[in-house]
Amino acid sequence: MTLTAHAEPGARLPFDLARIRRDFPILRREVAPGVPLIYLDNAATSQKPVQVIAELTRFYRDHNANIHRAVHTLSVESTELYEGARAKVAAFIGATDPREVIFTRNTTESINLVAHGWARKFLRAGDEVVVSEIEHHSNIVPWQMLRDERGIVLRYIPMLPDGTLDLEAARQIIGPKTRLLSITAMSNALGTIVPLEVLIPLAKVQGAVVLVDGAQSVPHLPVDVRTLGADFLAFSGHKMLGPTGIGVLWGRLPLLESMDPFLGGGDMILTVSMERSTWADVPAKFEAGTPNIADAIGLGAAVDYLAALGMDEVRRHEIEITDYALRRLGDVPGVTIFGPPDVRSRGGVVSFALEGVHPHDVGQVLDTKGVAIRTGHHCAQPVMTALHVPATARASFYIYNTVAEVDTLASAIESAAAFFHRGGVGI
Amino acid sequence: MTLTAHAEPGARLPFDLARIRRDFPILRREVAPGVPLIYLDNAATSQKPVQVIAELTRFYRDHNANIHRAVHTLSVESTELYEGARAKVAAFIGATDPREVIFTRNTTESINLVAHGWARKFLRAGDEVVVSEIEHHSNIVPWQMLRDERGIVLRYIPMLPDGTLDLEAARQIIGPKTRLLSITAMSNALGTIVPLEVLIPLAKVQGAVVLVDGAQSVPHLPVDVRTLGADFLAFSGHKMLGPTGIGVLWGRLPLLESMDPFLGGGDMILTVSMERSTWADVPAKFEAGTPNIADAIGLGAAVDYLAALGMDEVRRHEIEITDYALRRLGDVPGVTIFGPPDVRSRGGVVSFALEGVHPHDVGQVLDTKGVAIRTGHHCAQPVMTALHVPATARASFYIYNTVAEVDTLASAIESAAAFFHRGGVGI
Amino acid sequence: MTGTLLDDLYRDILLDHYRAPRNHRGIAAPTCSADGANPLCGDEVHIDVAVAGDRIVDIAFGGHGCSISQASASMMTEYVKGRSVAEARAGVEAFQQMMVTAQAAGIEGFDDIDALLGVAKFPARVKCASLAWKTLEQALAGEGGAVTTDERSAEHVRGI
Amino acid sequence: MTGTLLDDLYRDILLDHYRAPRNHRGIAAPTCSADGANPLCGDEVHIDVAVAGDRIVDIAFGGHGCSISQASASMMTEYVKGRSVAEARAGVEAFQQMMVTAQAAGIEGFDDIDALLGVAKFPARVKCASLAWKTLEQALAGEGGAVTTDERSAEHVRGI
Ligand SMILES: Cc1ncc(COP(=O)(O)O)c(C=O)c1O
Ligand SMILES: Cc1ncc(COP(=O)(O)O)c(C=O)c1O
Repeated sequence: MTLTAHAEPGARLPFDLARIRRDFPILRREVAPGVPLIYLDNAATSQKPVQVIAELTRFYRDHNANIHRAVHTLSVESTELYEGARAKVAAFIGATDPREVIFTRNTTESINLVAHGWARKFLRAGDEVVVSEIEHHSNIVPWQMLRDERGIVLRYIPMLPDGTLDLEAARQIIGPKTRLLSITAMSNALGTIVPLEVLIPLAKVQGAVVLVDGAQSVPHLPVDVRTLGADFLAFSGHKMLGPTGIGVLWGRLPLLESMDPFLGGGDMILTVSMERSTWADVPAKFEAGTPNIADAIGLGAAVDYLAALGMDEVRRHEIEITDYALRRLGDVPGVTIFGPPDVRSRGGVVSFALEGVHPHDVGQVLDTKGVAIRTGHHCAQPVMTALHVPATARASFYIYNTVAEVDTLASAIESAAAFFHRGGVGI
Repeated sequence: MTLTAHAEPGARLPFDLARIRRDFPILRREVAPGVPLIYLDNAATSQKPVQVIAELTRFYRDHNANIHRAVHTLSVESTELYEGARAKVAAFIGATDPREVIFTRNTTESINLVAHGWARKFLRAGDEVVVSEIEHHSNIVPWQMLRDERGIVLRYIPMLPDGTLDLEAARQIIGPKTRLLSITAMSNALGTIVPLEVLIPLAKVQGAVVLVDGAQSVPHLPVDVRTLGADFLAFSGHKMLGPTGIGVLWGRLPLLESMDPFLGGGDMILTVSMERSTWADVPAKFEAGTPNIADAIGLGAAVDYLAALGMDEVRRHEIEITDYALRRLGDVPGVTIFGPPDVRSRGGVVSFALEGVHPHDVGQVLDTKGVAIRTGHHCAQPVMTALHVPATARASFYIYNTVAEVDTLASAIESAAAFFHRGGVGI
Repeated sequence: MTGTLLDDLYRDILLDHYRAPRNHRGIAAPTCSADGANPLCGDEVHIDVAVAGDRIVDIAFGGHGCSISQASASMMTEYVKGRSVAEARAGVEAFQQMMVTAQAAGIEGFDDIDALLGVAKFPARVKCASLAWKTLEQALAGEGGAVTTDERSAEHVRGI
Repeated sequence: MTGTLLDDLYRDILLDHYRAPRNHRGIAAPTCSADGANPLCGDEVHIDVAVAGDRIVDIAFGGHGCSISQASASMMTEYVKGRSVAEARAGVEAFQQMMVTAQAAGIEGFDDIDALLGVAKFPARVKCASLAWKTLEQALAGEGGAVTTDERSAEHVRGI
């Protein structure tokens, strides 16, 4: 279809860091005169390549219309682009049927959709939902709300001091009462990669349904639902080069079909009379109202970009840079790094503390050097509680980051230490 | 704040149709060689001016970061832009406190948010929710779902044959059991402007809460929540020059504060422990997960654009063009126009039938002339049932439409009649 | 889209079926029947089939809709009448292929059908043309439930 | 943001209060107290106040947080100690004004406070500086509940 011909599908480009950086206009920005931006807050959200920005512009300038239900040219084009984006996203995660891809706002809405449409329908008081101690709040709060409303039991796989999960404990916790294992593939706070290949079979043996929070894995690791073994996969476009406001819930078709709709309104119905309504088929059943058409199409362009790089190359680059960062930051006096020591057990996330300096103050000093990191609890308060820290400083990497940027990060941390330890002079 | 200085707030521009049209790049498009686009599907979604498209690009090229929780420059800027957009939207509808503006995906989500957060908490079996027969499905289905789940009673104010509501019946239906009046300000299917100044007091006298579906009114009419008398107002950004994927629920602060949260996750919490969580204040309580930051900012730019034109000027232009269209289409043999005959009782929507030609076929022929209209039930099946038609053809106008375009519309309808009545030759 | 394209969609044979639909009536005692609807544009079709042995001895349709859905229903009835159930099923299959590939189905012995070839170029209208055929399939399956041609259904999301 | 700007934020007096906080302890029998938290960065503060008549005879704070929140708490205690409740309330008001206008509060007889003036230029840090003052307000209101400085609270969304 000519409308999506734009990026050559399947064409594989060499991983050329200089070329990649040129695709991201924001990387040419200075945060103050002479201070170039070094963006290391990728676990919060990624930057967007021109290809994605241009796709949004192109849509609004040339094709914009509401989708479905119309015969006019713009509407036909918009529908093709929107459904084409669904097909691209499906292909990206190995889903054979695009109907298994539901567009949501973000990971948070995707998880809530499962909590409302599936769990509220099928779980009873006493049924157990298993999560872990390293989950993002988005994979804790919906289950607490369900617990308070329906009396399900919420159980946590505990974290070990090195930021990995206690697999022995997991074997005890996942049992015959487990109806749902809802687990992150990678911790955004510590970078821990969770051994899903161990945990998912434990749940499957018990006949439980498995939801994987892929907010950090889909952007950074090769993910294929055909081998993952999960029933649902939730992720966010904005963390994988896509626009804000678009997320995905992938689910196995029979499960999606068995679920209740969530939001009611236009587009999710088959018929409406004053007395009763009937539901449209999946995926429309879960996409009530005018969807985020432009950003879905933008996500399609993001997925094209990542697919052209190859997710194994993305991972290779991140291992390289994270490995360097672990060594480089480990050498800075006063720095403690949290999370698994082995770079292969973590994604491109380095969470750390600087002795005697509050993370917030570290972040502030780094900002004056152009280095953007995140400080705080990273929406993972239970992790902070377990580490006995109020907050951490976190640098997180993506395809465009360089080892030179890690050097600047390291020396900026040294400056922060100097500033606060010696009295605020000479920075 | 320099970041939003962009459009001069408060500056009022003369309503210059030629200048306005230049702001909309899509209007220069041809749907086929030599066939320029005539976009008359504005009730479904509006086109976007360069100012809005550029604001999205600017955000992604210069400022993009996740909001809240970070000290780095981009995050501070993004937060200011996002909260600045909230303040703009609040000012646009006359809300004195920006916290009363909740960003959602669209009108549909806004209404569902009230159904989940307010109605599920405060309504009991037997309580009555009053809507009308001319509602969009988005203001019917959520209440049917609530009825089936909770046993509330759903009542409809009937439509009269001219597309207006039966106010006598409304006086009977709105009574002491009415807990919520959820009513559209303007029908998207017929253009009917609902006399809210009559209906809202009827509900208020009974102590009922009032939700206004402003999906069609906020883009096209001056709306001020200080005089509207409603408690909630729902609308969509994409119908008012803004991007897809962003909508608004305005609510009175005490009501919003009394409500349960809807989606659980990051950003809507105050504290999370493994045992329990506490909620953030309004509006964060209702904005779980990473919001649609860019599109909220884009909506801010759309609101700047409309405010600079002046909503009374927008309305004046639409009355002019609708008046012309009613007369012009009324003269085409075989055309029946639905809805109120008086142009002051309707928005810029003209729904019609062409004798002997199915609306779908009308739309198809019009498309070959570049004229984009919508055909179908317009997500208002009860209206179609009441009119005893399976579907209608609908032309709907906005700030950039001209009387010359209405002329083309009229002659295209004549061509369609000729094509189907005389046998498909000579079009 | 030009006038030529439009003529391609609304071929004379199609308009003829629309204006003078074949088998547009009911059957007093059908052996099976089914209803179909296109929720997005309001088209509705009802199909009655009379099967004797493995042969479709009579078929009729009712309902309302756009020219494409009505003409397609008319052609469908004309095509299957007198054929075996297996042939009818093969016809449904061939028709759906034709909508996907925009290539002549080569449904043997029935040339009118080629008038629907132009529809394949109009993604928004494929569901109109398909409605009657899907409903026939359902009727023959003896399920008798309601069929819909949701444009977000499998074919569409495959990006066709 | 340049080194100069940073020096503007982290003035020497501020860092001095951070390193050697005044009144960083508890009070055995406070007449009122309150807890405050900044959920987005994890800062926590606890404030004990001893009031006799209409005068604050003693005040102390605990908790943890960034340099700004700790220094601001220290200054706040130094400022209000010995003053009347009305003066303390006026001080809270003046401080909040200062964060909004980035103009010297002119809190009479307490110059250290001007060291917090630089914070007003850092929207993300205003909530750090405000935490202790808001918590004092709450303690004096005798509500004793938890205070938060959510950055999406009223001041912030007003676009400051
Ligand atoms: C009156 C009315 N209400 C609600 C809606 C639903 O809006 P959205 O699809 O943006 O949620 C519409 C849009 O068609 C409408 O016209
Ligand atoms: C592991 C994980 N889960 C869920 C989320 C929530 O994503 P979003 O805010 O896009 O809904 C995040 C993002 O921070 C995350 O890192």
